[in-house]
Amino acid sequence: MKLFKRLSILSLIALLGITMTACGDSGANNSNAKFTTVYYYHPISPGAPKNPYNTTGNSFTSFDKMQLAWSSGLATDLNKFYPGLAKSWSESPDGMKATIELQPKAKWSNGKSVTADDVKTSMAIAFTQGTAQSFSLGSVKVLSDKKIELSQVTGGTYKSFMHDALQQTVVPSFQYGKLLPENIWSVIDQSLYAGKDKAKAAQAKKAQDQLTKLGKSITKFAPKTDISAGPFVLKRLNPGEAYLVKNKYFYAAEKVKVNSVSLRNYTGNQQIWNYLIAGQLDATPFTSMPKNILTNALNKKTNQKITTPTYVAASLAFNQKFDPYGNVNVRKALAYVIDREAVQKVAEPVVGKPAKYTDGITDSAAADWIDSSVRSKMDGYNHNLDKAASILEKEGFKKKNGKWLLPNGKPWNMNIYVVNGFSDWIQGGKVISSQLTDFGIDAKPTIVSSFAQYQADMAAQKYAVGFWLNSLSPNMYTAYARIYGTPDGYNILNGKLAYYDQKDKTKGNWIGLPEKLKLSTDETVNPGKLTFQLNQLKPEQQKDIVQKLALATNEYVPMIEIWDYTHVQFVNTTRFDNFPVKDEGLMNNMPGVWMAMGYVTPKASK
Amino acid sequence: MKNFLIRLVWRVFSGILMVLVIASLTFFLIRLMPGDPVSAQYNQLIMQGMTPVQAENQVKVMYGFIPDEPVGEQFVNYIWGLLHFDFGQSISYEGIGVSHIILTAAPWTLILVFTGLIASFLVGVLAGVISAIKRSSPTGTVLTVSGSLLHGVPQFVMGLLLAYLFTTLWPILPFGAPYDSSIDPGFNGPFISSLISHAVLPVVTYALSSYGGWLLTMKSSVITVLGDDFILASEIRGLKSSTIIGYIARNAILPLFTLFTLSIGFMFGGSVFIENIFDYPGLGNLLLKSIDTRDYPLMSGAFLLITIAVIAANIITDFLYTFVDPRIRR
Amino acid sequence: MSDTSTVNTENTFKDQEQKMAISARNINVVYATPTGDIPAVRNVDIDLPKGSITGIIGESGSGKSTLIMAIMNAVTKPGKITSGSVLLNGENDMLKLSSEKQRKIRGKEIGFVFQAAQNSLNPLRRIGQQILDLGRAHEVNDLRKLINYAKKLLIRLGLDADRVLASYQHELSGGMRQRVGIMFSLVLNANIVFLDESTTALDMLSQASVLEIIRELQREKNLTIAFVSHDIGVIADLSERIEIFYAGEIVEEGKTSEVLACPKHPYTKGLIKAIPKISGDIDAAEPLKGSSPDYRTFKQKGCLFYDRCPIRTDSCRDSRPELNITNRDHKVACFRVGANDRD
Amino acid sequence: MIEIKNLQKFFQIKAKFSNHKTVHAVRNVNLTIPSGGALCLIGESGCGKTTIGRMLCGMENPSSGSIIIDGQDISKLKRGARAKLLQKVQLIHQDPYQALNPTHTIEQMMKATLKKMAKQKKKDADWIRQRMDELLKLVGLDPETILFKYPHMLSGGQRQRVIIARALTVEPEMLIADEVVSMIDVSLRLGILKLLRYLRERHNISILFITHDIASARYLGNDTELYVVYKGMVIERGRTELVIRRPQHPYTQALLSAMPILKGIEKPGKDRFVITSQFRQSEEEPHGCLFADRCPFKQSICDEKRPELIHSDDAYHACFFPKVRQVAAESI
Amino acid sequence: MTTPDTVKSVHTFTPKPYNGSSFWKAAWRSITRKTSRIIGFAIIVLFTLMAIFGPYLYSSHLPINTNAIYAPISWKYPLGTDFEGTSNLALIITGARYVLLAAALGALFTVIFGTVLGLIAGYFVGWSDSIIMRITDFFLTIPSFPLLVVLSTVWNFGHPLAMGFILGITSWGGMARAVRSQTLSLRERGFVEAARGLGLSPFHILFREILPNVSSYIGMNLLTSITGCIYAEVGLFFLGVVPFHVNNWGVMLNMAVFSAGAMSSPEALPYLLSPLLALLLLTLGIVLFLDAVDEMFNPRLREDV
Repeated sequence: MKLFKRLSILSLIALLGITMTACGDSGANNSNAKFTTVYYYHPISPGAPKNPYNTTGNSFTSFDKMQLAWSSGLATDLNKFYPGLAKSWSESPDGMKATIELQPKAKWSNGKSVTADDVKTSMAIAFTQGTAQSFSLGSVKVLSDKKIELSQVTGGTYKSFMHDALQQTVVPSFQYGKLLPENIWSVIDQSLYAGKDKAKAAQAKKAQDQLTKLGKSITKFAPKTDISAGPFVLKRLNPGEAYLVKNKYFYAAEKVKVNSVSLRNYTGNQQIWNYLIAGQLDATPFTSMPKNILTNALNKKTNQKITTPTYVAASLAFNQKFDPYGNVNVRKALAYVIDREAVQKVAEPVVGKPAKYTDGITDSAAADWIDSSVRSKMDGYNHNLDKAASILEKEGFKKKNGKWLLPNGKPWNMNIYVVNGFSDWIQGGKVISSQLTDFGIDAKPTIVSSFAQYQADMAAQKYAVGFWLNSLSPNMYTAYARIYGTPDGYNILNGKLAYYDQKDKTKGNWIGLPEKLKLSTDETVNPGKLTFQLNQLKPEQQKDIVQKLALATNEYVPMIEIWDYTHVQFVNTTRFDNFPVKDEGLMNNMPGVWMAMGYVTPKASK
Repeated sequence: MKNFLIRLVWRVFSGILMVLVIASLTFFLIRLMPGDPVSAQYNQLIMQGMTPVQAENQVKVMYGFIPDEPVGEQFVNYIWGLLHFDFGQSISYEGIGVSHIILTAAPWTLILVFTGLIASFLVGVLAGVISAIKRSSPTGTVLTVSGSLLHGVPQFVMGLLLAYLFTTLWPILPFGAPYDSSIDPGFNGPFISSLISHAVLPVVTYALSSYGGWLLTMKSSVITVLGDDFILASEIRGLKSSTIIGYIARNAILPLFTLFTLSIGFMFGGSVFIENIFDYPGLGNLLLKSIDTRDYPLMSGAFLLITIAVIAANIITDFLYTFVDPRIRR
Repeated sequence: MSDTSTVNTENTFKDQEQKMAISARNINVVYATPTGDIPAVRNVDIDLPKGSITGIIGESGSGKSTLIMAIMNAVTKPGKITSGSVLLNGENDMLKLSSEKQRKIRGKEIGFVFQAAQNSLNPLRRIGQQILDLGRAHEVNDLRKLINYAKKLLIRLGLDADRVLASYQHELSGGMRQRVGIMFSLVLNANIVFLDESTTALDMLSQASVLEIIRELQREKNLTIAFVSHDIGVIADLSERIEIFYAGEIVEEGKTSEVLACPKHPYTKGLIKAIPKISGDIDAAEPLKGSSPDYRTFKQKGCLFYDRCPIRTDSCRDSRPELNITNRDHKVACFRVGANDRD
Repeated sequence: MIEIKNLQKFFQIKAKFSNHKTVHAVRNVNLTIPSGGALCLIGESGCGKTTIGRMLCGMENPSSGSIIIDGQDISKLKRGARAKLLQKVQLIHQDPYQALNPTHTIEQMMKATLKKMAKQKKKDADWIRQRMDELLKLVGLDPETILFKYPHMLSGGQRQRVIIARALTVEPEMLIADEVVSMIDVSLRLGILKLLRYLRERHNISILFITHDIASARYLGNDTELYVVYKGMVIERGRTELVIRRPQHPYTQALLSAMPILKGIEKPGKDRFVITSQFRQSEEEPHGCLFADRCPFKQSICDEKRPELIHSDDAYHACFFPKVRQVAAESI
Repeated sequence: MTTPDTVKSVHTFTPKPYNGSSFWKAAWRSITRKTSRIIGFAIIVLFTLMAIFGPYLYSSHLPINTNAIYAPISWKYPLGTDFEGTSNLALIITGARYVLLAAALGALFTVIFGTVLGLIAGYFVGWSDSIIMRITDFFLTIPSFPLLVVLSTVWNFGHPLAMGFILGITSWGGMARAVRSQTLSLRERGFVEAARGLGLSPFHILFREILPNVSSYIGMNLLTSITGCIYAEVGLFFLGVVPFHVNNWGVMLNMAVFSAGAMSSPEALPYLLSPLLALLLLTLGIVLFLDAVDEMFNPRLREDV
């Protein structure tokens, strides 16, 4: 009924629209300007609940969705955090416990205080969402109204315990507590049982099922109003944007100088470009873009470009099941053929840098991790067609009429799989194809309609050659797990490493490197095992392993790194200034964090 | 009257049957699709900065239920739900009912296409009449040529051109959201003007791309009627030209009536391109999005609604036509 | 017209015009085609004496319908009247009046009945509504009276008046439609009625009864009727005067009984001979040679009937005979009047 | 020889979700046409005469009764044999404009069937050409000028001749001529009638002539029998000349009266009368005489009982009060 | 002997005898009758040649030039270049084959399915008609483009044949219904009855008697279906819902809009406009040529002056 009412009003209005002339867009040069940016974590959908646990929920990180602290995301200082709802935090020497003190002035947007109880409830919910398990959370102890202690499970060895714990979302207990049963913590305890007792194990499974079920009901929970402990609170939203206004109860409200925020939805990069070029965005998050867009964006003098490193690289990956990619020398030869600079220039001219080394991590991260002694052992695979040709000839390939033939005399055709919408991949795939074709290997890009399908097909070993993102994170475990994790057959099951051979087609091993690799240092390594070990170590202990993995990657070339992404953001100084452009760690966070830290001031109206 | 009712009941019944058949087909068709929502969601979480372990855990929580049921059971549940107007739960919009999502999207498509349809119908029919009556004059030729060309230009080409012209080259119209969110929704000036200015481009695109069809159809219809004996007879009986034009108009528009009501049925599916290009939050966009994320329930729901509209329009057209055209009436 | 007749003073001519409901002179109609104009009606003079029934007979495509459309100045594209005058009751040249005046004459003073197979009624309006439309178009003040009169006429025509008025065209049979068409032509008390193949699509009994009604009404209201048909039987039965029309021209005219009893033109003769009759010698019937006139015939230079004529001479090919008086008002257009057609 | 026995036809008029209406289109018709003979059916449109013709050539199936061609009851034959037998009966359609495929030249049309015949007879292409030539000449057309033409280039008369020539390609024994001249210009009608007469007299092809025009019937078959059909029933039959001169049934008389009179050549019969009431397919089957509702001479019994076709005075009629009336026009 | 008189000597004209090539001659005449038709025909021929020979004009992979990315329009690059410096003209020309072949196949499937089913349903009234029409209604009811979008995710459209097939599958319904209704009315026409009476086979009647009479309708539909198919397929590629790996106009549009920023900056505009131009030109050609089709297939219009 309600729908019909709205529907009829709307259609009436729309009818009026034909006769009335369109008025220009209002609001762009409002004196009390709203801060406009793009929210890129999830689409904005009016039907979704105002619930941070819902993946599309209308709750916006750093604006009205708060966590204990904000990670700086810096490789050099993984443990640097900006305070969120936590004022201070400390870790026990063995890393098993974290003590967190909340901001004394922290309040919810209805004026109620944020307490340790809220954190405890949030942690309980984290169990239902599976996130608490992922950082080995064992128990939560409320020390005082504003102080709380978190402990790992008994026997836990997770090194990033506090790091992950600080990034947990905090929700009000008065809103979410009622969704949890009284005995929630005993259920959690039961679910954590990892011993050999069968009865208890069965009980643990039952408890975990109960938690999962709870988790579902929590993600579906739709609170009537948005209750925020962040600098903003949601006022209204439509399918195109979310509109938030300042939360006067925010603990650092005096630091927040922005009165309202508009978060725009986007379905494609070209929309962001449009906004950017039109000067509509006050802050533009990292977006892949062609050079012409960059030029146009910078034509608008008030757009300011900020570049920070990222830990993501694009690479060309091989499935070694397919001939001839199982031959490491062939992969090396291909690495010599591809002119990475030319590829980057076409595919990712603005936010990319050609990869210098194929070592499994980005070059900027590698600078911190890899010693020059190890580096000197690595091959740069610099563009060298003669070398490529000589390698191939040695491997029994023959060139005939300008085309390479496989050792068995068959022509060499290559499909390079890329994903629709990933325009840099498509363009990169095209350029690489051109280079390979010029060299004498018939290659063409094949574009797969969606990433979901791409991943499924990749795991099902349907593609011989395709694009892949590697590294992904300053965390070295995450970075190498992109290669020596599930894609190469290594899975962690109940805290133990399990390896599945490529013949086991359902387990997602599409790379298919041998389990043991002999390095040029004469050392034989198991990269999956090494990667798993990274997960058990603190960063300062990881260097040795990282170097071994880097060398292995360089020598066995499971994928050829093509370019590293750089993080290019824009801020617009027309309406606001005082952006944290110098603070790389802040720039890695959402603008809500900047504002909470006292950055971003509106300019005096003209 | 009794016959009429029996016929109505029969048509509605067979319409429902058809919906169920189509629903079953899409159910199985969609299950044939490669790729699955779990990996789609997993990827999205990774992109959001979760570690793979976190993402895996989260996905397990979210989709623990999917592979549980055998397809047959899923099918029975699905059809049973359908009969209760329950299209299931969306996967990409976690935990939200598909019906809810669809019903939030549908009004936008409705506004867009309905306005465009009416505008193009009115203008197209008028231009069709003029081009038929003045078919040997330059005006008529120009109108006809404009009609055939616009009729020929695909919707997405039209949309792209208009979008380029009015949002980039000459940026006088907004792009993106259906209205400016900083304005209070309601029946107030700024909101309405915001709503209108955001709708202008998509509506105009739709109207322009369907205008040609109306023009050409109306033109040929008017020419047919002009050739009918009764028009000559009316002239010879000395009827006023206004009366005769009325005769022509009513007789000529009658065949278009069916087309018009049928287009209303097809409207939900008719704006996929426009919604995509202008990022208008309607059903077409929803369908594309659901395909991207392999959100089966949402996809079949959107597709089904599009189909139901067509079937309903078919039935309604059938019955309305009996009222409009005395020749069918019994 | 021969020289001698024009001597008979202007006055008698004027008198004669006074007696004529319609007096059309020198009507020429051409059809524009991509290959040039085709003369569909050529130099036709025709008079309809007041209170008489004139039959116009011609084969399909001979231009007979075009002729009466031209008289009403209602020739449709691509046809075009190139010259001529049509005096109505001795005054008012139909071809020169303003279109508004013409409109008022059509329907009110001249009624028109279409071929039965044609749908001369708006399919989407009831008959009654269409009568009202007609009344409004001709500024009839008392519409109720008009409806009553229509009812009366319908009853005369043997129809269930109330039912018919409430009907749509598709609910009526062919014979009923034809009668409704007659009602429409008379409901505004027109004195002149044109009937274009009005009985052609009817079956025998209907045709006979419609003809009977027309005859009755004509007598009663002293109507002037022009009846166009390709069926010589119907014309012979109904009309007092007959015009034989061939390829856009009148080739013979005169009193029906006289023309039929002693036809002069070879076409008329052939036509009469070509009808099977229910009396007399069957084997006397003889088909007419050749085929009906088509657009090529219209472009011929000489006598239009040359192709089919059994008594043609070479001179017939080069020049065209004019309509000459042979006997009182019996006129024939033939060089070979009186020649034996069996040579 | 072709025989029809007790032929009946009911039509179901379909109406969705309401009672089907049944129309009794042909009632108990019996007739016999000997080889080389002729028979005329006359009546108004809708009287069922066309249906009889269509049943005879297999276009409709009779509801009951039998059609016997050359001694074989066609309803008892298998499909193939039946089709073969039915080829002996060819229908000449009323509308020559519709009966020719507008996209084919005359040659294509003639060849389509002649090829089939040639195959049956194991003849070659020359035979086809010869036969085509022969048949077109037979119907009075000049093969050279006509073969390459499309139907729209021909006049109505020429078309009807082509249709007849085409029917003759399958070597029929009988032609059913259903209103063959009604769509043709008056001046050309007689040519077609003459052709049919010629085919009957010289080529021994029997003819069932269906018309509403008594004069045409008389021209084609004054020496044969005339059947007058009303609402699917034969209400009078007899030798054509006799029926015209001495009609006994009021309906026959009405038909004869309705013939237009050629002023100056003919004079009306002295008993001539005009029926003004409309032909109407009655909603319910009448008990009495089918013509009772329009008959000017009807009496009370006519509404109660239906008269049978009985023999009297060298003719048959179905009327309780037969009376000879002089209604046909007479030559002056 | 009373042989009826022949009509010999009546007509002063004798028609030209037509031989086997008459259809093409007449068709040519109807095309050349108007300038607009010639233009339309020329455009269609141009695109057809492009589809047939286009790929042979260039090496199997088009040269790239990283120094001329989004180059402006010049003699060397008459339509500018794309993101890797490949000539847009070359992309259009080499891309024409897939687009046009798939569209032609799609239209062919539409017409074949539609015509055969329509003819059968219209001619053999009864159960076959009911079944075919139920299926047709079903296909007509499902909105075809959304269906295509959904189908495209299940099916692999790598080959134009597959694309054509799927386009045909979704669009034959309207054709079948129209052909059926024409067949229904034609089967009542005398000549079909006559052919049956003459003992000609149903096959002959359907394909020799009835089919030529609907041929002009089919011809027009073939052309309009081609445009429809082009739009649908290019649209699918534009939306990016189908996998692909060849030069293709729709891919160009997709890349231009979603990755080259053609809508946001003028540099890449030629990349966007060149496929649009190709589409518009082809549309224009077909619209202009359509006018001639009726005349080509209808002997009445064809032969008359």
